[in-house]
Amino acid sequence: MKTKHIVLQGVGAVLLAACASAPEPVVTEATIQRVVQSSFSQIEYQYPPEVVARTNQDEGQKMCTAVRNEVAKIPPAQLDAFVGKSMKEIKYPAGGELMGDWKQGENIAQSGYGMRFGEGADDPKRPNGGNCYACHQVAPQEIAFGTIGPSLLGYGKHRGASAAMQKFVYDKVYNAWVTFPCSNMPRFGHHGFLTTEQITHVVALLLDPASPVNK
Amino acid sequence: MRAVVCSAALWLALAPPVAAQSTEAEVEKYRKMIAEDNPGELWEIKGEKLFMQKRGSKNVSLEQCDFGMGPGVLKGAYARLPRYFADADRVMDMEARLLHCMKTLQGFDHKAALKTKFGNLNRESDLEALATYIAAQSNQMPIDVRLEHAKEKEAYKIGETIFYRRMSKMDFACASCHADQGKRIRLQDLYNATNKTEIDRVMSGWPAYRVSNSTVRTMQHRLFDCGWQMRLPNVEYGSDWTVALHTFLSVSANGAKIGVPGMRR
Amino acid sequence: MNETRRTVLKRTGATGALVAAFAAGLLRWQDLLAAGWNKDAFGSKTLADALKGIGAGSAADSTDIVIEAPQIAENGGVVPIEVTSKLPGTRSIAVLIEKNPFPLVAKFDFLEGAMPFVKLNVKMGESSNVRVVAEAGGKFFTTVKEVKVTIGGCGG
Amino acid sequence: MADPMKMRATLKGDTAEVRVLMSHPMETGQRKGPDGKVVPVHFIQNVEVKLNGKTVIEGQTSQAVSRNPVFSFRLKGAKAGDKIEVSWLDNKGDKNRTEIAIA
Repeated sequence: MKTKHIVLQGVGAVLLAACASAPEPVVTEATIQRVVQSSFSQIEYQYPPEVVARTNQDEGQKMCTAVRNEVAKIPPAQLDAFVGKSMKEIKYPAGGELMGDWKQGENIAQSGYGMRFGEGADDPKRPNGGNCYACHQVAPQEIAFGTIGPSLLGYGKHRGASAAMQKFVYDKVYNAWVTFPCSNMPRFGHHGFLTTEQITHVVALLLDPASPVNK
Repeated sequence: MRAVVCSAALWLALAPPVAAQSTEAEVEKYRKMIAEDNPGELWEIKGEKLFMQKRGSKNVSLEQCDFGMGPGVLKGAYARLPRYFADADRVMDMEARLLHCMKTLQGFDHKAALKTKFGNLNRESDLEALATYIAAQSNQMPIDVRLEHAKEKEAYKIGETIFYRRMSKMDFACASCHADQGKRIRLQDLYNATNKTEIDRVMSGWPAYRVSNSTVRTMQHRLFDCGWQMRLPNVEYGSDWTVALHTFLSVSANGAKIGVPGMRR
Repeated sequence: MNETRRTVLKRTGATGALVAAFAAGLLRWQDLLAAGWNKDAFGSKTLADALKGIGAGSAADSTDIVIEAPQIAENGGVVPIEVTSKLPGTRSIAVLIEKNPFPLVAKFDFLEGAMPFVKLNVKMGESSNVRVVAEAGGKFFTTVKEVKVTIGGCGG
Repeated sequence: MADPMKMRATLKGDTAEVRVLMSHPMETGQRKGPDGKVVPVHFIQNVEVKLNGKTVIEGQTSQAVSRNPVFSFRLKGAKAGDKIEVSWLDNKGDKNRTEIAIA
């Protein structure tokens, strides 16, 4: 994180030196909205309103962008309010069973399908995927895993599969920012990207002693 | 299509696992072996032919197109792009400028010019071939984007802002994947835009032949595709959004020696 | 492109078609590139049939054939394979992907002036053994290398 | 038949390293086109390499060679100025050729 900022400041300093005479341009949300208007102008593509709205930021996205994900810079009261509200918004499956089927969880972890629009649009009738392997090592058999998130190999082995643990994992997948605000992980339940039932399958993939993750 | 590849059946076929270190070495070997033979060079040949060909409703070639160094001057022009163009009163990258010339010089209709902006297995893209040819005329030259005009400075700032802006259904910003060191998505290494060596290596090699697409892609496609994966609406070709990001990334890579077409997975 | 010729070629398969097309005066001698195309071998759906088709039903394992290929390919559509035969008097090299729907991918005959070496990119439907068969001194020799096809990028 | 080919030949001692790029769809006949119909199988079947007019390599290929094929070969006893010619013929009877002199 530190190095990143130093490098960026370096680039900025060079720029400032090169154009010391002109004032630094200020980019506001209004500027971005103007760019959005001209760049998603519906000349080339027509979008449903829901899709156009995706260029806007929700409360959490705004909060995290403002500090470039450095949570320590968020005023504690704002952070607490955000996490509390996010917790309250979490929906659970009817019946309350949080541990689903790890095999279906594996399919969800492999698939990155869903909600892509326009050229090569995804079929909304097909289930979305969580694309867990894009960022995490999960089951040991899959060697094509990403490293943006931590390895989840053996995740449930030492943690067990208690009711509290199941809820923790469920909440984390539903809204990753209740446990780690502004982390890179998408808030799958919050955005309606995964269904509550799908999330229980992911819980099982991570916690079920029969899952290859815990073998 | 991609989703089909991702079926659960695949990992079952992959057992037993290969140790992580050798995985990375073997992936590196794969990249090295494919990079030796780059079909993208054929796009350069096709692009030259198209560039010289009389086309559009005005039946003229692109030879008088001004990419910033004067009409018809291609050598070194790509290295200086994106830049401000007074005749359009906006900042344009190479692809936006190419589109502009196709419309103003050759008389192409906007939609018609963009009909094959991205090639696929069923049809080739004129724009991809033309872009490869134009960019290749700056080979061996350093990227040199100057930010002299106020709109160039603003484009850079807008690009930087978008780069860090978290949006859409995945909560992603460009920075979610491209601002940390040593990360990969699946087996794909992710470049770190805040690391000079890495941004240099990446930006000096676009346009690039993409093995998984069987065609040369330009930065316009790269930005389009990232947005698509972020579940954003499809960003328009040569739009201010893309040009701003392109400006931010190019300035970050100033000094890097251009070698195109590059070769990517 | 001559429509008649295309039709003829499609109907009868390449080797026969070339003869027919030549007889019909549609092709000149210069058009006949190599000595036809081994339809039976390339059309075989099993490894055993493909090997039989190129006359290599009983090939002996050899360490003198070197396959240079990545163990892991990020894209099954383009898998680079480089083959060198150190067997003296190598006449041909054939490349087969055991689990492809049609295993035989290519066969190269080396005449005076060519070294027994080739590099090419092949498509692999799934993880598979890459098998190479070389012909030297009237006998066939073989070796294999496993290539795993994986997923790359953020797609899926 | 306007789709280009590109060849490069470099001398290492008396061995010429030849690399040739070809534009070709190499359709497997297993893919559906935008109209929903299967795209017919269409691929290069024969590749021939000549050194100073004499055939040195005869290759046969299947639809499993990658789209836009690339081949590398090595020719021995070659010297600067020698002429290398590569030609291909596909299953529809389309063909193309290119030649260069070794630099």
